Amino acid sequence: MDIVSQIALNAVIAGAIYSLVTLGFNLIYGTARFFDLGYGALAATGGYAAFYFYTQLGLPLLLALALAILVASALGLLIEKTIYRPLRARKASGTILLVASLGVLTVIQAVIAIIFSSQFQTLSRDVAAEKVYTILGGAITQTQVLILVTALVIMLALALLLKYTLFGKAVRAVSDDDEVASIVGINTEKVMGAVFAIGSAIAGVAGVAAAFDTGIQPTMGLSLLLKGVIAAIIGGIGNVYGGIIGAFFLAIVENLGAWQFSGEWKDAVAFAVLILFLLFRPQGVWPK
Amino acid sequence: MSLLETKKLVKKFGGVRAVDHVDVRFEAGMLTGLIGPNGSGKTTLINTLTGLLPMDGGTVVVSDNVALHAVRPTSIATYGLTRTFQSVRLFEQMSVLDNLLVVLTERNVWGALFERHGKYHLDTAEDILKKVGLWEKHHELAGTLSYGQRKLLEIARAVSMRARVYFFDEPFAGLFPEMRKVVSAILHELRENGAAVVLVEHDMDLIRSLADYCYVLDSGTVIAEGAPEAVLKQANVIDAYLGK
Amino acid sequence: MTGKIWTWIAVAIVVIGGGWWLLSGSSAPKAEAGPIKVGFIGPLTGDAASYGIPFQNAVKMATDEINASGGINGRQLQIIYEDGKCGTAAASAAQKLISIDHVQIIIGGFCSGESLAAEPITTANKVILFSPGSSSPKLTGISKYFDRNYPSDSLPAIKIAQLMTQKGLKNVGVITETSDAAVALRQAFVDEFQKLGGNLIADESFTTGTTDFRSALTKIKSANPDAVYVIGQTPASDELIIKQMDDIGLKTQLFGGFELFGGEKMLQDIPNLLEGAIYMEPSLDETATTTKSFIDKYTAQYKTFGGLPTIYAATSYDAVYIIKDMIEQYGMNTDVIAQGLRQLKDWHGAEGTLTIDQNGDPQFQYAVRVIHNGKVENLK
Amino acid sequence: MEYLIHIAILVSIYSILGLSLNLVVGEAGLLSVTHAAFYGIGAYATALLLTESGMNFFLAMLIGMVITGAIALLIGAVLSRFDGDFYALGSLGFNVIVFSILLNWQSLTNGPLGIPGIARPSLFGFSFESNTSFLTLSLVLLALVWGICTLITRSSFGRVLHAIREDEQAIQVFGYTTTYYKLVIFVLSAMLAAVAGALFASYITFIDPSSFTVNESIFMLSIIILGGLASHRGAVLGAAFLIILPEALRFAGFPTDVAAQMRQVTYGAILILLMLYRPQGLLGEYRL
Repeated sequence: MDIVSQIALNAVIAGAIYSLVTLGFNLIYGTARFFDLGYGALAATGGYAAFYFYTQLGLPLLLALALAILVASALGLLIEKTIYRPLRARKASGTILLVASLGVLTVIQAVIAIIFSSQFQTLSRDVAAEKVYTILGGAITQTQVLILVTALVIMLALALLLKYTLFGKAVRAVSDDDEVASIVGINTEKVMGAVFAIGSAIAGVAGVAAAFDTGIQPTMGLSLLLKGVIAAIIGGIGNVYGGIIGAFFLAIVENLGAWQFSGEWKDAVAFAVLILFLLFRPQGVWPK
Repeated sequence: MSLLETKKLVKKFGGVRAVDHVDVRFEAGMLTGLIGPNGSGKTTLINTLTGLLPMDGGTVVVSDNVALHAVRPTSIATYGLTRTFQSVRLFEQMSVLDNLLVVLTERNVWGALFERHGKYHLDTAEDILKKVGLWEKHHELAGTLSYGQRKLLEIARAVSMRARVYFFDEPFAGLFPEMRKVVSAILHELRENGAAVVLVEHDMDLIRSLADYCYVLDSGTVIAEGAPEAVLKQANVIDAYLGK
Repeated sequence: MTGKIWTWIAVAIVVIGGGWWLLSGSSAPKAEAGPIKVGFIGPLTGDAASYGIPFQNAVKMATDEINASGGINGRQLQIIYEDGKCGTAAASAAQKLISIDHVQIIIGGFCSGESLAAEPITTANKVILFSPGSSSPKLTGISKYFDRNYPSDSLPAIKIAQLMTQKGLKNVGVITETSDAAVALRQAFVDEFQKLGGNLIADESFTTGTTDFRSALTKIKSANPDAVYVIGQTPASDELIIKQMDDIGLKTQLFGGFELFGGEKMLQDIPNLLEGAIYMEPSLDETATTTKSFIDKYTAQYKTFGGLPTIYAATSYDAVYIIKDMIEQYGMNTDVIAQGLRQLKDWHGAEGTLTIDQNGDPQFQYAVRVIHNGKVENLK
Repeated sequence: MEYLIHIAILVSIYSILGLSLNLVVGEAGLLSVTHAAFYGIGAYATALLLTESGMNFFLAMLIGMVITGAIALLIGAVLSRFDGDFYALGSLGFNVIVFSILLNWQSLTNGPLGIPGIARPSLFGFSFESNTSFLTLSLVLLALVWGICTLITRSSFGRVLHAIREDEQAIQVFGYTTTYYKLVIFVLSAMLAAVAGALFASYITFIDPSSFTVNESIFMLSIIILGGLASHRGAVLGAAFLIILPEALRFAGFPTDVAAQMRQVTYGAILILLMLYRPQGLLGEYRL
């Protein structure tokens, strides 16, 4: 019995991190309408910033995390202003923005590797002394519970923000059709900037979560991003809530796959699921 | 002999019936006008007949024998149907000449791979382009043409298909008077060659001068049909246009 | 029109760039005067960089020491570092080092893939390729000019299999990284262990860069093995595996490949989880003078070995000194050096005593290590 | 001098890859991120045939092309039902799946150990051992591939591909079953990539899965984007530029320990600058 519950717990933990990645990605894709590969590097930035503040400078945990998320958000905003905005002003196609974001990913990953070396780093200072809870025979550590809670809190916060605030309505208007939105008087550039800032902040949180759960290396951005994109499509691309279902669905399939076959086919299983969804249900489980 | 006929054709968008049990016939050698206020379903009808939108009911009969319940865009050419687009869909980053040559080529893949352009295709393309006055620009990219020229190129593309049924979706929009005469002449010529020409148009004078028969559509249903003079005088047609 | 300008600018850059570097490179003075140039090929970018960079540090440290003490026959030693990307890019690196820098000796191919890609080029040009880290059995006796001071994989795995059967551990689980060295080690272990009647009840593997092993470990736990043999390419992934084993409550006798537990970072991080873990490593006698001084100097300069178990750093450090001895004894003629390397007997260095056999493979004695309350001891 | 020949051989191999990928991306407008998979299948098929049965190189290459073409037919059939971003993502998924198979199907491909000892080509007794002879062989094959590509793009088939690139539905209305066209060009481009794979395997005499990853596909994409889409000269110039640049940067005097990462920064920056100032690449005329 406890094996099944352990698999389920593993899936829930992985699902929480994927959902954080998907949440931010969907927010940005929904409004900016292109696959932002640079988003993966922002998650890595968040993870490394937390590593720098917490492990190297030894700042208290909460301060370090807050600063890390701020750094990721600021970087995301800077990239949007200097690279994506001029491209959008020139009505560049989604593919051009995709290739530009690939350049951003490569540069950030290399800069991180230069500053922090390509070593695999772990974040937690006191690794071994961690409380472990057992639920129905499956084990889950304290940090993992924390990650789960943060993921749920952010999902709720974002949902409320989008639904009930004026800013949320503006975001949804821009994501529907930015030309119409600008005619109606919404300053689309400001909204776009805010969306990138929030999306990058969530990416930072995802990076920090991955850093605490397992560890960080410069090339962590791309694999985290690809899983987030698969989850977004399964859930329904552009739909912030659907992405969460997609994330947990992907995590369950991956962990079951690892259970049936063996671990090295994990990525192949994830992409096979993606292709099946693209074939039979491209609009995803919960279309926008 | 009707080249194309619809029986109780239906097209729904959610609950809205954009095309509501429509019966129309397009006779060979006749120019049929399709008129009606904006949003009456004219373009939806054409899009459904040419396979861009899937049918939700009724049948389409091609030249009195082939009854279809679904039309795929790739198959309409085999039934001798072709069309232009209200929103002008040209191949922007291809030359004007290529925009025509591309529809004159072999349809099957292997034929197209080994087909070099013989004089025959080039000559046909040349005299059609000369007819619409675009021959001097034949090396320029379609994207660089003016709106009127793009309309003419689209008409030229349709004409070069040598089809039996032509759908022209507001071909005269944006053309200066000189060019309107050219297009009217082309439509006449097509009709004389025995093709069924379907013209979607708002300009009543054009309908009166060109159409042999016409249908008036309003919110998805045919509210009147017949010779243009008689139809345009009917009360319900005028109400439909001027709004009740 | 601007398209044309852009083309000529691009072509100009390519031509001028090519010309400039061709001149600067090939006109280098003949080998006699000036510094002795030795090449270096290792994984400096990508996933494998986490153990490529420490390998570079060890070589740099040895070089600085040699140059500080007057170099080789009075000439300074200059190492030219090239990125092999742990794969076929090593061919370009080797070709560049040979044609442009005119090196006679190359330290490297750290990953087996790099050595396999560079060997055809170095052998064709009679250049010595000395690898301190490639463990693939396919490299044994591959060429007169290829030698290595890092053991081929089969040896430690076979000894671990024998040890397990002696201790009566019949049902064993294995978790392996899909990288060249780890896969070869696993294959050697499985063949030997099953020959000795052992029962492989769980056989999991993971791709490089995986960080979530929980489900694979849950599968191993469900088979409740007597022992688990953890074969990761770097201590970093092994540390994660052992932590997540603890997370899901998988308590079993631990066996390790590649001297993984020797990495001192792991001993600091999770000492209690490693209690009783057994692993095999070339008899790197930490107390031996040369080894001790090397470890102290290295940790002083680079703080940690990072992802590298000490044996990799030791073999890289020794490789430079072996090259120095060879040049001092035999001069720069690579044919003579190639024979010299094959006669290397009981050479003392940071890795302990080294003998290279006729196939260019090192003879290593293995010490079985066990970890008790955070200390590494020899298993009797 | 040997080094220049070595670079020239790599440039001709990557030019073949650029030319063949351009057929799908530049001519038909389909953003395929799976070209490295066919490059890999071609390389492995040829390598296995050469090492196991010792047959003639050219026969092994032809068989490799047929095998790659067959697999491309299956993958193409699935992909030709997607469009836009989903096509790119689906193709990326197939690349990950093929890479996982090359890495994990150890009984066939030796997995990460790769296949060493691949013979150099020989024809009627003349063996292409020396690099100069191998260079001539590569240039002959490059000229052959260039010819085939020109034949395709100049024919009516090529013109229909351009129409698919511009407005697929419009050309369908004129009676073209575009899925066949997309499938045929996808298979042809994969078979030409197999030629490059065979050349690479026989030249380096050792292959392992690490040279056929998604990053490699992205590198090939940047070759034709830099060189200019729908332009054969652009594909070759792009290949020359992006192969020579990292080699030239070996001499750029970056401090040794960051030299490798600095190359990645330069490469990423080039992508960004290209998209900002010259999206149609150096010689291209089709803007993405």
